[in-house]
Amino acid sequence: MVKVAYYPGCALKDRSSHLDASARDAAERLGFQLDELESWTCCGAVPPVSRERVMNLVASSRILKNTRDSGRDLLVTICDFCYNTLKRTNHRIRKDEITRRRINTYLAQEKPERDYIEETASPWTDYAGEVRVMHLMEYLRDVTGYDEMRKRLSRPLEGLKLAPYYGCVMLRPENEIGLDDPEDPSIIEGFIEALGARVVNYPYRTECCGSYLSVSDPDVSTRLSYKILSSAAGKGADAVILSCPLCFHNLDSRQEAISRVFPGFKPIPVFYFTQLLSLAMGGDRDRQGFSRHHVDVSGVVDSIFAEKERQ
Amino acid sequence: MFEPRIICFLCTWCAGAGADLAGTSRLEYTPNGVNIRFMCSGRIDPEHVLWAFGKGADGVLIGGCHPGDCHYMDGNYKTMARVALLSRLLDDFGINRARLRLEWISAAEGAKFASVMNDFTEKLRSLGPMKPATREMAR
Amino acid sequence: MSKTSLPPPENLPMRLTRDTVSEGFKKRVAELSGQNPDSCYQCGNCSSGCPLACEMNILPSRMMRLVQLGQEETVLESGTIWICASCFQCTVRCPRGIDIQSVMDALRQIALDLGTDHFGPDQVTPEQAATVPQPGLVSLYRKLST
Amino acid sequence: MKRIGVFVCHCGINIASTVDVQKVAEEVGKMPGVVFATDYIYMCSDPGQALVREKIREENLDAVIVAACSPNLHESTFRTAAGEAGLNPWQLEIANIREQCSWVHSDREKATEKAIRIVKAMVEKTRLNESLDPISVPITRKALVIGGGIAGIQAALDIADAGYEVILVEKEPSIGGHMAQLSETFPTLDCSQCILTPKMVAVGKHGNIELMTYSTVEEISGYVGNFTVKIRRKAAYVDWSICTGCGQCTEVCPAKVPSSFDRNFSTHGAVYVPFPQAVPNKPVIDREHCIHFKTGKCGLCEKTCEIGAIRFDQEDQVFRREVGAVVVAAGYDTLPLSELKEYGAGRVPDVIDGLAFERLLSASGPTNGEIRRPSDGKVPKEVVFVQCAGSRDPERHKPYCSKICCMYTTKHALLYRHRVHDGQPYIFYIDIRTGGKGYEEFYHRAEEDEGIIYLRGKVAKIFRDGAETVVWGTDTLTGKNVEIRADLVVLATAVIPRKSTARLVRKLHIQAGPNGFLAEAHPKLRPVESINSGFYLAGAAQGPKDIPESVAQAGGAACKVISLFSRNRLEQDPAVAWVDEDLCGGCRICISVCPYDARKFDEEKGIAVVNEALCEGCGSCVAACACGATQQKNLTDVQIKNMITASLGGK
Repeated sequence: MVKVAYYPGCALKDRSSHLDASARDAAERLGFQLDELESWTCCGAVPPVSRERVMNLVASSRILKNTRDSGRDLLVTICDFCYNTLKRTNHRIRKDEITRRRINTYLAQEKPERDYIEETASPWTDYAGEVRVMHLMEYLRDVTGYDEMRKRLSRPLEGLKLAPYYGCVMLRPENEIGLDDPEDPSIIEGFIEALGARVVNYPYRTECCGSYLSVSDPDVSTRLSYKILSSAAGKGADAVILSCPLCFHNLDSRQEAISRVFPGFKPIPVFYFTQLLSLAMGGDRDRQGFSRHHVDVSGVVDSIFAEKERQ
Repeated sequence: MFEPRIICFLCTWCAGAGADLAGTSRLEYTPNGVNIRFMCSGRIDPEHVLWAFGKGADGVLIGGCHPGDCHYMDGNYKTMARVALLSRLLDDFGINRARLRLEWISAAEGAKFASVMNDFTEKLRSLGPMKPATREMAR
Repeated sequence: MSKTSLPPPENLPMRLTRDTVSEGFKKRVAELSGQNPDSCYQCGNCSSGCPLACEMNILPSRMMRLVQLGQEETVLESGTIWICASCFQCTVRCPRGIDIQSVMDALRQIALDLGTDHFGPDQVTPEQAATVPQPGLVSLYRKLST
Repeated sequence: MKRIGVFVCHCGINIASTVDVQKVAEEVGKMPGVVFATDYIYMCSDPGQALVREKIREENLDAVIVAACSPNLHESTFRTAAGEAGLNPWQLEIANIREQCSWVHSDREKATEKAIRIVKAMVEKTRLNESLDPISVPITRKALVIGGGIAGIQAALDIADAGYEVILVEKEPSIGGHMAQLSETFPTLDCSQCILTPKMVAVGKHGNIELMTYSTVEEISGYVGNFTVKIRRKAAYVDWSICTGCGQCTEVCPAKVPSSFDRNFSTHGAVYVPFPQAVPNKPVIDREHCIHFKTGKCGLCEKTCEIGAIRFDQEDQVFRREVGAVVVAAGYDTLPLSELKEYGAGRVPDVIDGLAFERLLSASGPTNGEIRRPSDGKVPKEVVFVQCAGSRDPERHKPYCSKICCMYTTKHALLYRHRVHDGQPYIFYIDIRTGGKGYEEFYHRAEEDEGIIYLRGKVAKIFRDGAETVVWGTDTLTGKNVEIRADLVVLATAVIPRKSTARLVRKLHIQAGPNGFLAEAHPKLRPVESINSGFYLAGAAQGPKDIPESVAQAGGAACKVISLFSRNRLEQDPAVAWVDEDLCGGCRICISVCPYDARKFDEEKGIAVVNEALCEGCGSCVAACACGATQQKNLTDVQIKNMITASLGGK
C-alpha cells in the first residue's frame, strides 16, 4: 500500500474531523494510505503572507522542512487553506533567495539541543523547497488518474447533478499555486465525472463566499452565499461539492439565515469532496459525519444508495 | 578586486544591434569587455579566440543571431559547430571552457546583452585570472 | 455664538507634498506589500471583479489611487480594508501585475500597528467559536495580532 | 607609415558626460602614425564634417577614425565627407564609444579607459586598410509586394504607376484584406467598399501589375537588386484563364462551409468567391470541404459549368521570379476570443469581436446590415463595447496599445445608434485615444449628439447566465461598480501580427520586434525600411495602425523602391572575400561553406575564385579556410589580431 505524507491541518482534526475520516477511508479504497506527519503545527493560514513579515512563513516552512527531513518529497493536504499557504510558502522559498535565507535562520534556532551525537539524525541542511505540495484532488487527478478512479467505483453516483464550487484560495493567485486556470478551471468538473455524476455549470463557481467575514460580518456572507447557492440550485444542481472547510461552513450553515431573508430560496445540500468520494468507493454512510451538516443531506444520500440497489 | 578582461566578438545584424539597443535603452553593465565588430559570427576563426586568450583576455564572448535569424542564412550554425569543437580544445589546453561563452542575442534583446555581460563578468571574477602557463599554451 | 472652533469643511482638498506622494505612508505600504503603487494606471479591473465591492464604501481601484497620493487617513478609516476577504480576484486580473491583495494586507497591518481594533476575540459568540473552522478565526484574528 | 587622423566626438553630453574625450584624444594621439587627434562637440554636424574634410587636406591624412556613435548611424555620412576631401571612403572607420561605452557605464575613469582601448583597436585596424571601390551591380527593376490589403494595394499601384513592373502576392483568393470586411470607415464614415473597390479594380487591370492571389512566397534568395523568389500558387481547381466568373457553380454547390470573411456568420459552398466585389472575381474550391474530394461523388459544379473551367486534377504551381525589391505588407490579425478566458473564451455566443460587428453592420454582410445578435437573431437593445480586450495588459496578454480600437468602437456605437434608434450603446474604456486629424471631433460628436454612454473602467468578467449575457464592469469616475445585462457584447480585441508573418520573417531573413511586428530600420528616421537592404515595410504588419497611416506608409515604401530603381546600377559594399592564388590549395572547403554560391572552382588554375557580385561579405569562408589563402577586404585575420591586442592594452 503506497504511503503518502499527509498534512490534515487543524480544522480537519477538530471541527471538521468527519471530513478527515472520509478522506482516509476513500484513500484506502483507492490503494494508497494518507500517512499523517508525526509532528505538525498550524499552517499559519491565509491571507497575511505579506512579503516583509517573513515571520508568518515560518509556521508552514517548519511543516515543509519536517516532511523533507522525514525522507518524503510529496505532501498531500485536503484543505484549500493549508494547500494555499503551504504552496505559496514553498513557491517563495524556491523563488526568493532572501526569504529562503531568513526562513532558514529562524528554523535553525529550533535545532534540538543534543548533548550526544546521533548517527541517525540527518545533517541539518537548509530547506530549499524540495517538497512537492499537492491537493488530494490534484493527487487523484495527476497520480492516481481520474480514469483509474472511475474504474474502481463500486457505487457510481449515476444521475446525481453536482455543482462544483472552487472558492478562492484553491486556485488563486495562480502564478504561485498553478493548480488550474483561475478563470476556467476543470479539476472539480473532472472529479465529478470521475465519480460518475453529472456536472452543473453555473457562473458563480469561482466567486467568494465571504470566507472569514462570516464571523465579523455575517450578513455579507449571507448575501454572497445566497448568490452562489441560488445560482447553482437555479441550474438544477442536486448538491454543491467543494474542498474547503471554511467555504463548507459558510455555504452549509448560512442556509437557515438565507431562507429567512430570501423567501423563494430552497436549501441545497453541500458535500465535502472526500465524503462523496468515500460513498462512491463503497464507503459507509454513517462514517461521513452527515449528522453535523446543517442542511439535511439524507435525500441525496438515499438516492445514491437507492441507485445501488436498483442495479 | 580582480577585474577580468573580456573580448566580445559580436555580429553586426543581431548581437551588435542588441548591444547598441542596450546603449539606447541606457542599460548599465560592466565595462570589462571591448567589442570587435564582425559582419557575421561565422567570420570568427577559432584562431582569433586563442589569440585573445594568449594576449591577456580572461574571457571571450561570441554573440550571434538566434538560429534561423542569421542575415547570411546559416553563419551562426557554423559558429555553433566551431565553438563546440573549440571548447573541447580549450580543455586540452587546460583553459576552463567557461571562459568561452556563446550567446544568441537578437536586435531586440538589449536587456539580454546587458545581463549576459554582467553575469559573464561575475563568473570570470569567481574563476580568477588565467594562469600564465595556460596563457602561454594559447599563444 | 462666538465659536472657538469650526468643524472641518465637507470635502477638504488633498494637501499634496513631496512627502505624501512618495515618502512616509506610501513608502511603508510599498515595503510591506512588496508592490509598487505607481504602476497602477487606474483601469478599474480590480473593482469590477471584486465580489465584496458592493459592500465597500471605497472601491479597490480608488484605494490604490488614494495610496498613490499618500492619503493615509482616508485609506485607514475606510471599511474597505476590513471588508476585503483576500480572495485574490484583483491580484489575478490586474493587467499591471500588482498583487493588490498584498497592498490591502499591508494597509491592515499598518492600521493594526496604529492600534485600530477591528474585531477582537471577545466579539466572537460562543456558538461561532464552536463551529467556525479554525482557519476562519485565525485569518480573521490575524488581522488583529501581527 | 600611414598618416592617421582621430576625431573624438562629445555628442553634446552623451559621450562627454561619462568619457573624458580630451584624455582619449590625447592618449590616442601618442600612438605611432597618429599625426592628428582632436575632440569636437558634434562631429556629425556640418561644422564637424567640415573639420574632417579640412584636416584631411591640411594634414594630408591617409586614414581617419571618428570615435562617436554606432556605425549604423553615421558611417555613410562620414565616408561621404571623406570622399569629398579626396580620401578613399573605406579609409575611414567609426569607433563606437557611445552605445557600447558612454551610455552603458557610469564610472568615468573606467569608461574613459575602455573608450581609449576601443579607439586604439580601430587605429590598429585602419593601419592595414586598403582603398576600395564599390562593386557596381545591375538591378532588376521589378518589385514584389507581399500582402494584398490596402497597404499592399497602394504600394503596388504607386510602384506600377511609376512605370515599374510589380508582382502582388496575396494568400487569400481575393485582395482587399481586412478593409474589405469593414462597413464604413472613421472619421468620415464613407463606405469602405466604395473607396476600396476602385483601387482593387485598378490593381486587377493595371498593365504593370502581375496579380497572384491564392499564392504564398515559398523561398527567397539573392540580395538587394537581385532577388530570386519562388511563389507557390495553391491549386484553385478552377481554370481561371477560361472562367468568366459567372458564379453558376457557387450557387449549385451543396457543401456548407463557414465563411471566414463573414467571421463564420454565414456559409458558402466549397466552390466560392469570398465576397461580391472580390478581385479577381473568380471562385476557388476549398479541398477540405469539397464533397467530390472527400467522397469522389457530386461534381455538380463541373456539370453546371458550361465552359468546363472546373479542373479537379489541378496541382499547386511554383513560379520563379527575379525582383529587385520586396515590400512586406502582410497585414494583421486580432487576438482570438479563446485567449480571453475572463470574457467567456469565445464560448458565449453573444460576445463577438470588432470585425464580426463590422460584418453585421455591412450591407453585403450576413444580415444585410441589420444588427442581429448571433444567439437568436433578435435586434439587441443593450449593447456593451469593451475596450482594451487584450491590449495594454503586459501581465497576461499584449503590453502595447492597439491604436485603432477607440476610433472604430466609437464608429460602431454611432452606426449602431443610426440603425437601432432605441438601442443603448455603452463603451467601457480606460483612455479614449483620438490622435488623428478629425478624430477628436468625431469622438466629441459621438458623445454629445448620439447618446453613447462612455464608462471609464475595465470590464473584469463576462459570463452567460441563462439567456442573458452579464457584464461586470466599473466606473472609476463615480467610484461605483457597474453591472449590465447585455443583449450583445463587442470586444475590441488586440491587434496582433498574423501567424504567417512569423513564417515570412524566417523565409526573408528580416527582423521582427519583441511583439512579433516587423522591425523597422529606425523607429523615427527609417520607418518604412527593414534593416536588411532591399526589404521595405508597409501597413499593420509593422505595428497597429489605421487606414490613413497604412496608405501613407505604403506610399513611403513605394517611393523607397522607386528611388532604388532610379539608379541604373547598385553599388555593393566592397568588403568582400578574395583569394590569394599562390596560397590556395584548391581544397574547396570554402565553396561548400558559402551560403550565396559566390565561390566557384576554377578548373585550370585549380583554385577557388570569388564572384564579387554575389559575395555578401559575411566572412564564413575566411574562417573556414584552412591555410588562410582567402581573406576579407579590410577585415583580414592580421587586422583582427592587431585589434584584439590593442583592445587588451598590449603592444
